[in-house]
Amino acid sequence: MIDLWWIPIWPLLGFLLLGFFGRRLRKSTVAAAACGSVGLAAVASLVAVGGLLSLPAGARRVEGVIAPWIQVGNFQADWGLLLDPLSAVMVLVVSVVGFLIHVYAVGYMHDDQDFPRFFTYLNLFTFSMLMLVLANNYLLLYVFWEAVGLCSYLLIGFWFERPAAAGKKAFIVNRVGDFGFGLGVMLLWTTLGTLHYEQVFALAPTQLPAGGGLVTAITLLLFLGATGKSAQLPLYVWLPDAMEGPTPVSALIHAATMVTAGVYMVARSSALFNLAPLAMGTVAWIGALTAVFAASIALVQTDIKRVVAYSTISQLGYMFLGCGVGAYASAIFHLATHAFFKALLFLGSGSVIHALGGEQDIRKMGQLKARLPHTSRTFYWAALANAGIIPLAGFWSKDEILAAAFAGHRYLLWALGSAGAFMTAFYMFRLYYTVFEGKDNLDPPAAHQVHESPPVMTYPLLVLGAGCWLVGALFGFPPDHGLYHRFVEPVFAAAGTEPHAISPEATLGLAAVATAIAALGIWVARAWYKTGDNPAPAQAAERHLGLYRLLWNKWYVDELYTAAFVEPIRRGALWLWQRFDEEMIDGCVNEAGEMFRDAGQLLRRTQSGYVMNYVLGFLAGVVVILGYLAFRG
Amino acid sequence: MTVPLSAYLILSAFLFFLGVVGVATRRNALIVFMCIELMLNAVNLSFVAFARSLNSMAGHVFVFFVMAVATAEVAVGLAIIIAIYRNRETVDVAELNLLKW
Amino acid sequence: MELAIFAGLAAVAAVSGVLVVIQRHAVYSALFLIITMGALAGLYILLEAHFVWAVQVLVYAGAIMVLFLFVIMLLNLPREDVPWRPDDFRRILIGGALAVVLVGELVLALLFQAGEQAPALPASPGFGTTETIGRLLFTEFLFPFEVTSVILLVAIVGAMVLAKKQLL
Amino acid sequence: MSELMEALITMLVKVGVVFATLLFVAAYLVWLERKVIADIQVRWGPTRVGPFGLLQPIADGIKLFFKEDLIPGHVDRALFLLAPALSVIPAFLAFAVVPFGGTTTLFGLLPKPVPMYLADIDVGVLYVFGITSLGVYGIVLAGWSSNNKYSLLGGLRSSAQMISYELSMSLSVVGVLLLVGSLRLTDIVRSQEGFLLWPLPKWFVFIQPVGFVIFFTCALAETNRAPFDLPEAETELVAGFHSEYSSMKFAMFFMAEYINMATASAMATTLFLGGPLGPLGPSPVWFVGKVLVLLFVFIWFRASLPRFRYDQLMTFGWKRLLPLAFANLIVTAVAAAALGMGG
Repeated sequence: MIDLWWIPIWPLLGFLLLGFFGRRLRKSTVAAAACGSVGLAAVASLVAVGGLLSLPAGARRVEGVIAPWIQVGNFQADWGLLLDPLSAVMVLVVSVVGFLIHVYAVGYMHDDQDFPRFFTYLNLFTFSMLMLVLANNYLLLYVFWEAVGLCSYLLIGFWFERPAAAGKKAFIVNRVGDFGFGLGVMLLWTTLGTLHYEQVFALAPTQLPAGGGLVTAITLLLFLGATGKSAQLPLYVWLPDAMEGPTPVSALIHAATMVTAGVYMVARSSALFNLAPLAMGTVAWIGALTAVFAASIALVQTDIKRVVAYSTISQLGYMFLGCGVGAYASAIFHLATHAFFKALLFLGSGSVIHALGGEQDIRKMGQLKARLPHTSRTFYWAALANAGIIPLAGFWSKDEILAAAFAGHRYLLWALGSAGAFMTAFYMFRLYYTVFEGKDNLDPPAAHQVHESPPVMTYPLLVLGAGCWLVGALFGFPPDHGLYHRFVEPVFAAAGTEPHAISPEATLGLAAVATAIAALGIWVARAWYKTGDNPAPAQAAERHLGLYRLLWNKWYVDELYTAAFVEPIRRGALWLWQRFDEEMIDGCVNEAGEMFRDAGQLLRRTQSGYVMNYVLGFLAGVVVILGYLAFRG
Repeated sequence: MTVPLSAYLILSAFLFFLGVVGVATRRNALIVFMCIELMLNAVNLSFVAFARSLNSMAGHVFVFFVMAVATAEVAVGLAIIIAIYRNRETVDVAELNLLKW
Repeated sequence: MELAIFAGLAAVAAVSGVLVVIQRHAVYSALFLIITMGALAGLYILLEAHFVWAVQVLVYAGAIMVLFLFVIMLLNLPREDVPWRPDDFRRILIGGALAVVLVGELVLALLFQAGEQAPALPASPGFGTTETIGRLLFTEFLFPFEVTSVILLVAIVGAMVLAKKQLL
Repeated sequence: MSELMEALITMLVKVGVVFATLLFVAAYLVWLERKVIADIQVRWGPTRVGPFGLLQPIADGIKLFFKEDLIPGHVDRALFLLAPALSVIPAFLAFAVVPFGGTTTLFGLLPKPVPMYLADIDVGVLYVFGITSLGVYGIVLAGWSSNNKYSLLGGLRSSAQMISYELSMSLSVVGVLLLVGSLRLTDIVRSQEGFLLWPLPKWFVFIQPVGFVIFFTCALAETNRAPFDLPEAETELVAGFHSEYSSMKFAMFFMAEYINMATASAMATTLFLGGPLGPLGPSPVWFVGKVLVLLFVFIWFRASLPRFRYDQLMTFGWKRLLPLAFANLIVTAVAAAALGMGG
């Protein structure tokens, strides 16, 4: 038996230590505690997963209850942990990538005066995320779902001296999704009477008619939560703004772990989704559209972190596409590989920003390759991985998702995904060439301070870079039969997922097409941006000015939301405030007050201040009472 | 006892009446106070008269309590009057109207 | 004989009671109040309430009224020659009327009840003695007795606080 | 002779005897005081009128009686006239319940024994305290009605002093009352019969020494005697409350003061010294003897002790004597309960 609570306990202890005593500890101690706790969690995860692997393939499932929590009537929810191959992958990603990012953050945040607070939040986040993926019931999942949301809010607004609209935006947009998620959980409970995964998935096929309205409603509500947390259409708008937070936060929370919680949740609920084809279709289409949509915005953005952020949204779209076409394992695989290369991209961006003293506009960068050798090299690897070039990580997972779509005869989805892949390759290398090659557009004062980041930052980059090379091929080859698939597939097979039959020839062909698309994108980007003085991009923008403006302004979605939701609510609230609250409620209160004041004005004449008058009143009272007593009968 | 109870009670009522009149009409706080004492005495008289009439000692005990309360009242009341006089140089209750609206 | 004594004492009490109310100077009011109390003390003897008589003399005449005189002299008030205020007359009228109604009610109630009054019982042995009252106080009326002690304590503290010069 | 008439005549005779005796005592106490103080101060005192000046009080009386009775114009006439009477009457009244002897047949002249007291009421102790506390009115009203600031101050001091010391005095007696279990003075005397420890008589002065000391101290204050004679302090208040008085009214104040001394001594004798009890001989002699000893002590104090300052007087009364009296009472109560001595 594996004691699972050894995994999340370390970040919790780290959080408590830093939260209560962080300000009194030396910086090195804080760093050691923060990284050490996550490192221990990673070790514990590895041990636990090792223990899981030692079990026979069909029985890889460890469950344990730490403590009872809620027990009302026949409803029960416990502090229960579950480790199966699905959560094992998640736990490894969270703890290992989290550890690397913690180490990197020690360097990145070194000069920040709120160093302990940052790591307090980060540890709390790691703990919450580990609990989220280890939870064995929906209620616990929901609690930590909100907890990671809270950490995200706190960390986006970490520099609260600056105007922190982004944190609020993330919080509010997530509320919409979480509201749906909460409703879904409640509906699930009223329907099945339990929130425990094992019982839910066992009961679902018998209690819920496949394709029925109930299961569709539940899954759509759950998916609404997922779109909020994982930044899908239409609730993605918070993620680009969340880049206001420190870069390690962007890497950890808004690329590698938290935003993938939605994917994890959908995959975890695959048994439910399999019963609801309509919901599956919605997931697939939302995913595919998001993938293309976000990629198209990324084509023209000039903020280095925003490009990567839109890329994240796009890649999350691929994961949902995978889920939607039933390729849960591939989606989770993409989640894992994406965690490596996207974290690397963010950390690389952070390294660049760090080197340039806070500059984020790529139009003011260029020719950094020589001055930031490690950063540029690892960034290049990550860009290749993200573009899906063989044999790097992204190729294996993304290709699987597209192949699954194709194999499921969802050709339109496949076409969208492929278009997205082209755009992905293009914007990644636009970014790479503009930043690291091209023309030197640095601002003079920043120019000669440019330096490579300290080892504490570059080593995590290198480790993640190695991951980009290795993770995909090592676990993903050969497709459908690699180590990863043999490990994870049983979970989804048990949930009733039907594998898509696809011939090896078709697989090869699709891989070739995908690689060709990616290569084409890279080639165009190289042609346009390698030298930095090619007029083609500008000409293209001139020629399609309308389209360019549309993309530049991110499809005017923020403006649309402002007009459609924010303004009406604002105006409604204003009306309620000025008309309803101030005039009606306050009016009633004031009127009541006036009434009593007027009554008091009348009554105060009786308060003459002369004792004698009071005595007379007293006497009159005595006379009346005595009269009553004497003559009542 | 040859004196009827009602005789005592009428005397008591009359003394009580005097006390009430005094409290209601006099402006000198000290006299007002004395009239209160007069009322208490009137009540005491009826207590004792009833006690004799009913042959029950409870009336005497109540007189004892009344006297204890009267003593306490006088101690505090006179202290208040002295304090007021120190402050306002008067014991005329008609001029003590600090509580006026 | 007893009736004559009662009549005399009652007359003294009533007359001096009236004088308490109508005297212009507080010292005379106090003196007549003392006389009233003395007359009442005499009535207490008639009613065989010896302990009450003694306490009446000791507490009322001996302590309370001395305290009154002490305060009157301490303040050394002049004769009450303050002019009439416009509302004095009205107040006296209302107060007097209310008092008349009150005493009327009392007397009426008394007349209603008097018919039912049984003739007085002969005093039982021990009636009015200190011993009987002491036994009652420490048995039947123990709790009120203790409460009285609290009241007195509060009064002592209150009087001392009020008498401090800084007050008011 | 009907029984009622007999009782009435007996009573009238007793009252006459006591009244005359008190007048005589008051007169000769003045003489005694002058003589004793003179002796203490090594001078002669009155010597001219009669042998040893023995007729001096009579001469004084005649002089006072025939002096012009001045009534100052600014005084409150009614109260000014009333005050001396209010002062002297309670002094006489208080003596009514004091048992000054056992019973007597007056050397066989009377057909049956007559008890030697005027009245024997069941609240005797309270009676004495009540009546003596009325004596203060005379002083207070005299002080106020004289319309003289020294007199007023004397009156004020007197009332405050009376109230202050009456508490301790009453408390000091409660110890005795606890042991006797009665307020009747004859009961108190009777309970002192016998011996505590032969030849020590069972007088309460031996059982309640602290009580006796407190009682006597308070008696000094209650009678306005030195060192507590602040109401009439000649040196500061120009004789205080009676500075406006002359002639017989002045004499009445003095009479009241000396009779009060006698009453206080008689009470102390009754409560603490066994009253008229004695080994042999007629009981009134014992009684008068004890009273005279105490009166001598009164005079002795006056000759020896300087006057208190007023704040010292108050501090002494409230902060020393009163707690001491309480302590004495508590100790007595506890001891009586423990030893089963309660009455």
